[in-house]
Amino acid sequence: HREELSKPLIAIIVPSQDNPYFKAEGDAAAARAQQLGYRTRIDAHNDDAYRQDNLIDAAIASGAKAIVLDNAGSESSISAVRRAKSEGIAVFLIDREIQITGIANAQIIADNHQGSRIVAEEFARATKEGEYAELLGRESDTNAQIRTKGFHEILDTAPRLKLVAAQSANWSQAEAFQKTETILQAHAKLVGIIAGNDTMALGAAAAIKSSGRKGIIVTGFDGSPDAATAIRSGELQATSLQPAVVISRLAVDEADRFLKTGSTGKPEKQIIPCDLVTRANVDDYRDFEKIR
Amino acid sequence: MSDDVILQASGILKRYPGNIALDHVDFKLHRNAVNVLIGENGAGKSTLMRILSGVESCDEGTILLDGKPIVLRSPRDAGAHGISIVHQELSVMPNLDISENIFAGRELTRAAMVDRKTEDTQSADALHRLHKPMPVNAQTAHLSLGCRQIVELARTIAHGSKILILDEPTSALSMAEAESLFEVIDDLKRSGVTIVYISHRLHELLHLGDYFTVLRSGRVVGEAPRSKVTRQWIVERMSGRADTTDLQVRPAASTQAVLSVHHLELGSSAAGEESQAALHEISFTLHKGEVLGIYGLLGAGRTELLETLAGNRTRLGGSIQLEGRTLELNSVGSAVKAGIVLVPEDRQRDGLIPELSIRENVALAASHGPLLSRAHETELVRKLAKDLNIAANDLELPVTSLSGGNQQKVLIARCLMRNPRVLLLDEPTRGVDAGAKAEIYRILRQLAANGLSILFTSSEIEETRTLADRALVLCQGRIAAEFQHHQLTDEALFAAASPNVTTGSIA
Amino acid sequence: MTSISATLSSSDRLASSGARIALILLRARAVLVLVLLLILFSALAPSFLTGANLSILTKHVAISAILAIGMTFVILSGGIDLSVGSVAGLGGMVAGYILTQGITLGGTTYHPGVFVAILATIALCLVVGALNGWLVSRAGVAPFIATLGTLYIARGSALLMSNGKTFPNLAAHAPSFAFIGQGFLLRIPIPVWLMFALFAVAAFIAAKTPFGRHVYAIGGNERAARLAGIVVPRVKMYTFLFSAFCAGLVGLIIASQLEAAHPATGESFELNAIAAVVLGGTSLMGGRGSVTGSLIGAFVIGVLADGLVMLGVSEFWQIVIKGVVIVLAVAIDQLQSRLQAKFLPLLLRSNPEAGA
Amino acid sequence: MTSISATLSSSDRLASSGARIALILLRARAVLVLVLLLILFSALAPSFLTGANLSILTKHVAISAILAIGMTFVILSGGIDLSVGSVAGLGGMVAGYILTQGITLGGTTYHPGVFVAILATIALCLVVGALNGWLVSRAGVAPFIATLGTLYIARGSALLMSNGKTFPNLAAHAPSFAFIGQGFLLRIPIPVWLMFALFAVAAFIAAKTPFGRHVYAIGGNERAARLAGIVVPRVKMYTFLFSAFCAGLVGLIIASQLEAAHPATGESFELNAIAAVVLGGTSLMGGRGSVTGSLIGAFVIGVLADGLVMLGVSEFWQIVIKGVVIVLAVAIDQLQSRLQAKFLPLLLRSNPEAGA
Ligand SMILES: Nc1ncnc2c1ncn2[C@@H]1O[C@H](COP(=O)(O)OP(=O)(O)OP(=O)(O)O)[C@@H](O)[C@H]1O
Ligand SMILES: Nc1ncnc2c1ncn2[C@@H]1O[C@H](COP(=O)(O)OP(=O)(O)OP(=O)(O)O)[C@@H](O)[C@H]1O
Ligand SMILES: [Mg+2]
Ligand SMILES: [Mg+2]
Repeated sequence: HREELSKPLIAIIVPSQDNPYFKAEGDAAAARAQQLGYRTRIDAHNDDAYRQDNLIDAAIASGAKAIVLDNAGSESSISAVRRAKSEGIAVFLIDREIQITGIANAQIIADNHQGSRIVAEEFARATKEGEYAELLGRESDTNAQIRTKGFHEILDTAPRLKLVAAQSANWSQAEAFQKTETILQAHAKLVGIIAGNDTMALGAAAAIKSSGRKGIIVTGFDGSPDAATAIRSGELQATSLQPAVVISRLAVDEADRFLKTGSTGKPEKQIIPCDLVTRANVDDYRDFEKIR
Repeated sequence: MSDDVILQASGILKRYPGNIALDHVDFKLHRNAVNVLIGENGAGKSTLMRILSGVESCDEGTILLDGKPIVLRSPRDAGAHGISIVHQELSVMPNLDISENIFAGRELTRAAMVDRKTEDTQSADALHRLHKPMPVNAQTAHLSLGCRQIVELARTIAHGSKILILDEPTSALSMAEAESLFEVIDDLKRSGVTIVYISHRLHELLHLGDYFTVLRSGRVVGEAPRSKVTRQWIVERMSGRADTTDLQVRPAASTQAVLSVHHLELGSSAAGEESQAALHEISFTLHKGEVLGIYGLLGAGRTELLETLAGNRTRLGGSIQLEGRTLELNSVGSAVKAGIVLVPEDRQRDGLIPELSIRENVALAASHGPLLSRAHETELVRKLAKDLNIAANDLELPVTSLSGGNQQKVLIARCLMRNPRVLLLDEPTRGVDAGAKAEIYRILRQLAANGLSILFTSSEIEETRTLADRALVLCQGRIAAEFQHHQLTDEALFAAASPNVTTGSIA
Repeated sequence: MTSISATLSSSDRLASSGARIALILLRARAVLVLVLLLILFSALAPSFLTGANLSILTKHVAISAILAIGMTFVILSGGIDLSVGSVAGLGGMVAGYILTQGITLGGTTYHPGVFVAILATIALCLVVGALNGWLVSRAGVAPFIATLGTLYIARGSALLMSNGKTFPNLAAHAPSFAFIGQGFLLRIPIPVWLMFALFAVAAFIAAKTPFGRHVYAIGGNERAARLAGIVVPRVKMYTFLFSAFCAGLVGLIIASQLEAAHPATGESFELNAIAAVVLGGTSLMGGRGSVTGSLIGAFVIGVLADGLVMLGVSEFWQIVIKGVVIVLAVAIDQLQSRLQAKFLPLLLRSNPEAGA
Repeated sequence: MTSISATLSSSDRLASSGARIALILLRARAVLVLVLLLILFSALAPSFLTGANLSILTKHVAISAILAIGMTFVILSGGIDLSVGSVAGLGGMVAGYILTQGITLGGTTYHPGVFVAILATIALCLVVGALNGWLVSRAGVAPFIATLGTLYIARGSALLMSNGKTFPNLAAHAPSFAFIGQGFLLRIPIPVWLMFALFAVAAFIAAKTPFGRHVYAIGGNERAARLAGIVVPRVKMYTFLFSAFCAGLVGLIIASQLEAAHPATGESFELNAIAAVVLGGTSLMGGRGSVTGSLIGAFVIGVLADGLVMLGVSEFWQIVIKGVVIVLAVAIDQLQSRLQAKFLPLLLRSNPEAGA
């Protein structure tokens, strides 16, 4: 135990631990860091910038050498990152960027913008002409905003498709289920539902299934194992896989290099593209990672 | 208007949903005098006083103070005009201490801060004037009903008002305390305070009053100075019938013991001097068909004794036997099952469920089996209501629509629903008017004649004398004396109840 | 219930029928709000008033209605239960765990059937309910705090059960599990049947059994209830057990609908349930209210939520509107009692022969 | 406050000093829990008991402590304020809006200074507080429901102000704005100063002013307080205004710390604040408790949260432990009162000369 305590600490802060994507992200980072001889700790800020602030304070106070952070908002995280830096702690941002460069040691970002565009393109390709609905995440989250922007860049230029309903389901499966049921009632000719993450997409798919309607295309975002299963069975058309595991490992590797050599050897912003997962290539992926 | 009248209320009209509480009442207050207001339960006395003290506003009518019209929108307005009141319902704040209660709403301040020291001194003064010194920093939650009443009296005295309204101030006081209150009233009268006095105890009124006003059903039905007033006069005007308080007491012949209590001990509760009275070495026997009274002063432990018998308090020692069987009595349920039921002292706090109807209040916990049968229940309740003469047009009305006396009968009816062997009543006629009182006495005697054993407590000597076959006197948690019906005299009871006097035949 | 019947009987004496109608409308409280909402949404959203939509709507309402029915007894007895959302989440997770992982006893893993899984879920929820009941009635903890504590405990336990993961694909493990959330009987969804069944049972208990009366009595005056021989702790215990039972049922329904159990399910459901109960006219001080009211209150909340989604109102406005409706409905309720108190005597007076 | 002084005076008469110490420990309630937690975390986490960490810890505690101090008066008077979290969020957004967008009046946009922005923020929060106060004291809506409604209204409004977006980079617009959340005075963070200042003011008001006593009186017996001439609606109004003021302050502090205003800030803060107040020994029924208790309660919650993070306890266990601590602390408090009630007389009896 004493030996364990003497190892340098890397604090890993992710948005939540009850979402498969963030869970995988945190676990991957912790596993790699432990491999490299670090002590780790995983905390979740639940997309609350204030809680993130407190967690970073706690990391500072417990003498962490580096922080691997999936942040709680591109603007509201800046001061916390800056504070960590001023305390001499290296900060490695994963998954989401912040709006300012030069304070984080690295920003290894899943390209949500690109990811939302590719899934929207697949959505547009797969749907027939007609009406579609959008399920947004928590509208106050940066990622919800980026993804809907990406969707609309594609879909607004597709004249065949008309947006008839856009509702937030707050990333939640149960809420997506109910809202989809209601939207299906209001719009009899719906041909597709584009969702801001996999959880909501699965809720929407369940609602479509229970309504007995056929031919409604649903897409998600994240690339979770549950979504992969649903893609295999045809309930989901596609999802945009964020390579969480790759990003986390990269971040820890760079942190390790930085702590040992004083430099990551990489530019600050590294943008990792998302992969489109469809029935055709679903078997190439497992747990947010390309395995083939 | 003569100079003798300090305050005149004219044409006061007050409506409540469903009834008219005051119907164009004219009421005069004579300066430097005790103005008695009298009437049956629900006559409108308290309503009129609430209007004069700014708690409620009237729908019509004017109020002249010293000939000038005034408007009373809040208790504060009334206070500013020198009017203060002790309400019928006790209104202390249990979480505050005595001094804080006395100055609640009218704190003395120095530099925006509460001036605790002056408040404490003045509170102590006021209590001293009431001949009931109490530690002014004791929390009122631990005070008995009577002591709380005294705190409220002290509040009005400390504020030095011109007009002092006392709405049934003695209902929770023992005789001794009432006596000292009367002295205070005399004092105040002499120092130029005008007093309104409301009570159902006729002897008090006749002793104290200077001017009498009788209300019946929201109308003034009589006005007279003391010289023209007799007991007969009051009773006739109040009820529109003749005096009926006389009661034939035929001491029960039976000597069959129903309830016997041996060496009962009860610990005193925590926190301070005014806590629950401890009971020591309580032993007595209650016979079949007997009405046994327990007389005592404030805090003597009467309530504790009855609540222990009803299973609501845990005794430290002693045994209780009902018809030869020893009872455990660790919960109200076990007492009820054994056949001992209690009509509690404080009707509002411990008795009535205001949200429920009369029927539901009576049948409250009596039904057995998984289902309620409304028809069956209505039948039972209606029969009881008839036996007890509960004056209600409709058993489905909320219980709060009844007058005090009828509410009390509802509680008695609730107890009778459980087919008791022993009926305990704590202050059975507190706040009940003379007519209803007589009726309750008659009912209790009737129940006893049918073989029910009754144990009641009272703070009124007159009540104990009238109602009891036999009386025990409790003093500081011990039985100080026992009297047979023919031995019951005011002097004997009072002497036995007072702690420093040790006369009386100990059984 | 009582107060309504009491007022009714006094209003029976109203002769003027115009005044009587005005009073009935005023007294209808949540019903009035509900009717207004229904009219509004029917006018604005053409597909709102279709059979299919009403069926879906009722299914959605069932979730908060079942919680509200369970909550009603707790509130009537003067308590509150903040833990229902977490208990629903925990319930779903227990069912998900048993269906996907089985039960491991002494090294062997059993894969029990759906029925056993449901029973075990309900049993565990009842344990939380019993904890609530014990804390409130025996340990003397205020209901708000006791159930706030179990809110956290149940939520944390749900998360710990799967380490934060979802139990997916329940239908694959146990096809018949889908029935409780997705099934139909006589073309009516099972959750709606459950809602009406619970409603019938609860309304019956409230009005026709000694237990129901004891709940009202405790809420009206706890000391008096105790002195009258009612075993207060036991009654309170049952109210919390019933509430937890309803919450467990909701957890099962949601897990069955989604065919997956997520540990964050049910967050803030308690607020909807409490709002429904209060909109239905039940007093948070206890002693006054009815199960029927809670059902209507749940409909108000459900209709509002679904209607706004149909109209495409933004989430942010939905939140604001929900707040306004809650406050307004209760404020109107208060206004109505005051108006009634004020005008009833006048109305009565205008018919002298009707007075008492 | 009262009960403590009353009990103290009776215990002074305890002769046996062992019993006296036992009683004092029992009576210390939340302090005991706090000390236990401090010892535990110091032992387990080496960096816990460092000056730097304690300073950070206190800064974190300041947030819930300020809310709890504001909430104390509301709860003492028998109410509850569920809206504080939302009001904090709204407050931050108002400040963010004014600092980044300015105020547009009649076509011209003004860019007011930090001071005006702060005043405007507080003013708007007071409007919500006034709405709470009006609903509770004038419209007769139960505090739980009134503030549940304003919880939604304030949160929705905060989201609408920016359409869900964050107001970024406040420091760039107004560098001095950073002071309120990040500044130091005598090496102590400004939020900590604010907390102690508010605490001093609130404790003074509670103990020394007529207003404080009126709050206790209303919580003890509202009817009696009204009859005694206390203007109940006005006092209640002030309690809600004070609570909203504290919430606004918290919103400003957080926005200043983050240099950004996020519309979801403050979600579920109300539960922490209420838990802190109750842990501090204030009764949810009103009338009993103290501001000091709330401060200690906030420290318990803050130390627990930070300590568990430092120990690396998983989030799920943190949730469970928080629930257990809330329930246990209050249950122990109850047990303590009962034990005291039971044993004090015995102790008193064993020293006859000490009895009354
Ligand atoms: N707040 C109220 N709402 C409705 N009716 C009321 C209210 N207060 C009093 N009443 C009714 O007004 C009438 C007069 O009541 P009031 O309390 O003035 O009588 P009282 O003469 O003081 O009786 P008691 O001797 O029992 O105190 C009664 O019929 C009572 O039921
Ligand atoms: N539940 C209780 N907790 C603490 N103290 C109590 C309780 N009930 C009564 N007491 C206290 O016990 C003492 C004795 O009161 P009790 O009511 O038994 O006397 P009593 O002889 O019935 O007189 P009375 O009924 O006239 O007040 C009082 O000081 C009262 O404050
Ligand atoms: Mg009266
Ligand atoms: Mg008594």
